[in-house]
Amino acid sequence: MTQRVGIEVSRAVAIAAKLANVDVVAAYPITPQTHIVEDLSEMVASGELDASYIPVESEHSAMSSCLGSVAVGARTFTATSSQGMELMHEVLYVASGMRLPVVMAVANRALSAPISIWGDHSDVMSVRDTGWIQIFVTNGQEAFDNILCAFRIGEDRRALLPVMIHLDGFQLTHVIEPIYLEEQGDVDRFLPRFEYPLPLDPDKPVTMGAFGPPDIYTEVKKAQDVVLTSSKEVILEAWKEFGDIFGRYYSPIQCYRCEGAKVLLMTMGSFSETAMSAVDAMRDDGHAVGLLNLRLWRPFPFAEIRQAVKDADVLVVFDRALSFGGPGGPVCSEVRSALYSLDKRPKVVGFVGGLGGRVVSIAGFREIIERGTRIASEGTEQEFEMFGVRE
Amino acid sequence: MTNTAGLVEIRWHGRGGQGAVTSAELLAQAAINEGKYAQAFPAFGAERRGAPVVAFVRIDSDNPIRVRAEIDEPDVVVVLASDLLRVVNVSSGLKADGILVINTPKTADEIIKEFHYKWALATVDATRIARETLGVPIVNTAMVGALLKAAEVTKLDSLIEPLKHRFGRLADKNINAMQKAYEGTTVRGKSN
Amino acid sequence: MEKYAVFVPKLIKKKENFAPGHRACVGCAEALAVRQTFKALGRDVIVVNATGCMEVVATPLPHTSWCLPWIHTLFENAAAVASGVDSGLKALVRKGRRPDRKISVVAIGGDGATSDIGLQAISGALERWQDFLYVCFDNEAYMNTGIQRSSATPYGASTTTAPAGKKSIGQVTWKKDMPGIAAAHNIPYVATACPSYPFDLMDKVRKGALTPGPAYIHVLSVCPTGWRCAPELAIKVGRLAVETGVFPLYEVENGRYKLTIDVPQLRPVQDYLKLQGRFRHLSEETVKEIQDRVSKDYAKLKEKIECMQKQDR
Amino acid sequence: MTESEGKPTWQQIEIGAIITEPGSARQYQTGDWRTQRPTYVHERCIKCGLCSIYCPEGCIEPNEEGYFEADLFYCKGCGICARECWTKAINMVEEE
Repeated sequence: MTQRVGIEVSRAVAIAAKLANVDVVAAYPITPQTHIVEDLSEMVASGELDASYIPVESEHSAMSSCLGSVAVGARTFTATSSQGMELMHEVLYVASGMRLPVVMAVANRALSAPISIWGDHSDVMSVRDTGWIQIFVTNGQEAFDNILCAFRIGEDRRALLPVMIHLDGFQLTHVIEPIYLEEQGDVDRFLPRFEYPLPLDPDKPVTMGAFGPPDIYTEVKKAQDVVLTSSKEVILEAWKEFGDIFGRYYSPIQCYRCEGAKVLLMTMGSFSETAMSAVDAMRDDGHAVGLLNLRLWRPFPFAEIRQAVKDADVLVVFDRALSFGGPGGPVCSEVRSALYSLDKRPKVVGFVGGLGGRVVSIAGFREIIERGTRIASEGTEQEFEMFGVRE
Repeated sequence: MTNTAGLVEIRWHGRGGQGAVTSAELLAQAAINEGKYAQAFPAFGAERRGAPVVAFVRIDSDNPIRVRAEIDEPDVVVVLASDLLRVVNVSSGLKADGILVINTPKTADEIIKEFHYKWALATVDATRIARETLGVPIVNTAMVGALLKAAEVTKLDSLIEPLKHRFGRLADKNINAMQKAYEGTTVRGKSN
Repeated sequence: MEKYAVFVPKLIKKKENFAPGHRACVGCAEALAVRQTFKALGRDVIVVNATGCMEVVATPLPHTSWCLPWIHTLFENAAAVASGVDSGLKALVRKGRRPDRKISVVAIGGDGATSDIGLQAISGALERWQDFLYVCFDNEAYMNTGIQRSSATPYGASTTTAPAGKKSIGQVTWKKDMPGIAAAHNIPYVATACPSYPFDLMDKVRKGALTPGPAYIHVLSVCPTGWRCAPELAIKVGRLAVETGVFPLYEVENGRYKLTIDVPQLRPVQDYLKLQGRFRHLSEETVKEIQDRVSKDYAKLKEKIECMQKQDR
Repeated sequence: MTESEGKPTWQQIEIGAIITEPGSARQYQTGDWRTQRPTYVHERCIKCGLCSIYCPEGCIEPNEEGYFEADLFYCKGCGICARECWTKAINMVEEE
């Protein structure tokens, strides 16, 4: 029976991986990802989970080992964060380019220097173009659910792509909250066994990861991009079926109180919940504001975003990462460019904040919405504004 | 006693290794098992054993909890080691109708005289109780009992299952410690 | 020289696992070493290749020389990928999803991939006791990118990033003892080999692959292009490396050192150096320096072996 | 003939650009790299096969009579076989 338990989100993530019956876990510890992999190694040690746990010597090797194990057809999970993901950066491209569906939980955290163990989305944005399917989760339940979905999506023959589940470091990973943990039988119904179509097998030798001369590389990349873009169908299908079985439905963008909203705020991850409270308070005061919680980051949900903002006058995008010397927040600049070709589009105002664990309160989000509205009406848009910085 | 309707925010002060985080976790689990919404988390830092640490619990009987920030204005403050009173401003942001729950062999009057607290105060000699029931001065479970005496955010019985799950064969001793502390806690109203 | 009173067809399998049509340089002894290695191992093998010459020459899309399941991902991670292959296979066999049959996981890489950029991943995999064989095909520089020096480049060799000039003899550091580093992990099997001694090489490769747990083999692979020697001399130069004591052939089985090709009377190193353009600039003095070092190292190796034999008795 | 003739379109790329035909490099001719080629003096050949084990291409096999000969489709003419043949049964000659 489904159980509602008070559990740390990291533990729920580990339990999801266990319920997915992973064959291999290869991981290297980094705060705030540690509880996830500690739990998995404990499950392996106790026999609760029949998997090989590879305690690698670096994140580079963690992801590299994952490539090897997926290539022989083993369901493979890892987790990392921040500098760890930076260290595995080049390997991430290989996972997607070679179409090896690793599932990775990313405990989002800021990047050095200065060193910060706390949360923001700098690490996510630095791997934006690695060709992975990337999903942000808002709370522990979404984290648990989407780990299960990640295996289903990534391993689908139409996708065969690696998947990252982004959960905010500490603000999600270290919080104990009520989460519905699902039954093994139901999970098995949702998640078929992994069969890689062309595994490394002496009975049918294949060459994986061959050298791509100029006359073929472009075609390989085109094929990869088409697969990632069209994986949205696989994602929507998986989320639909997940909802049908477990009663919780997900969508690329969650529209919260958007009915008739003239001003929309867009956020991702755990901050979206805080922002929802700000929207509630402003709605109570009679303001027509709503929230767009962006869940699907790659493939980028162009159609859903265009649809969601079609009636709005102002779109305020809140980023937790900074593109130095560039357009400010990566999400804002992508959204802006997605709307550029539309005849009718809202004014887009960007804010960057919540860096390195800095909290943005309910009042803070209210201020962001109000200030964004003012900037839009005054026509004083700049590339972006940093929120909450001391001057 | 603190009002337990709606959202209650509790902040725990201890030293690394004393189990403040465990206390917070157990309490949240008990509330969740009662069907409530709850959230527990440590201060997100790199504290090492021995250093002052903080943990937080939010409990809401009606609504999901969406706030994920640390608690700056708690309803209840629980202090696992009274020596912290001199080191840390444990009452920082404590609401006017809030309560402090302190592990100390001293009486509430003595504490107030020393620190001039203007809040309601619950005191318990949790260290003695822990020594007597557990054989070691680990006060995390005892202080959960003390808290519940001071503010009935969950039923005392609701802690039994989380304690069993957490402590296994040592569960009975911890349940005993919690109950002894519950009984041994003196609550003194707000002073003026 | 090995005893050639033998006939090759009777000794080795006919089947090639590394097919012709590869784009290795004319006279490439590394391609030869790879071919010998996988001829020796047969079919039940999975190959993990680090980036380098062998990866580039053998798999330009849409062609592959490999007749075995083969994977390449990056430069420095072959040992880590092999770890995943090993652990993945073990898990699938345990869970009944793959037949329980011995499949040798063999990671290969050049000297750069092994003793420089990939050293950490190799050390990690050896320490974790992954069940695999790592073979380093050492051609003593980054040949794939154009003969840049590596930590395996020998003292006095001129390379494109450690060129000989008025103020330099070329490489000014001594070759990193990679087999020694592997052996320091106390793994069950470590060996050196050279394709000029094919039967010795193939015996060692088979032994390494069948050893439960990690094994490491370091293969000196003559690169006529980078060493600037005549292509037809590739085998001879390798043989001279052994006969001069520059590259002794030994194995370390469970910590016991043993020379597999004993050279009672070493030839002067000059016999080896003089065939290679990369050493052409060396003064007599430097050659003597190299000779001293080689003699000393060889004596040390023999001493170690004798010492162990004494303990055995 | 266009440059792209015979080369795969993006729709034809295998998953992850995996090559499914083992040893497909056999289709590729390396013999045209050759500037010299081996010739054989069968009277001297003792059919030991040493040349075959030293061939970097792996293109030397016994012919119908058991004499070892290089497949000139692949042979790059490195001359190792001639150099290593201890009965001197192989000679390299310039390609014309």
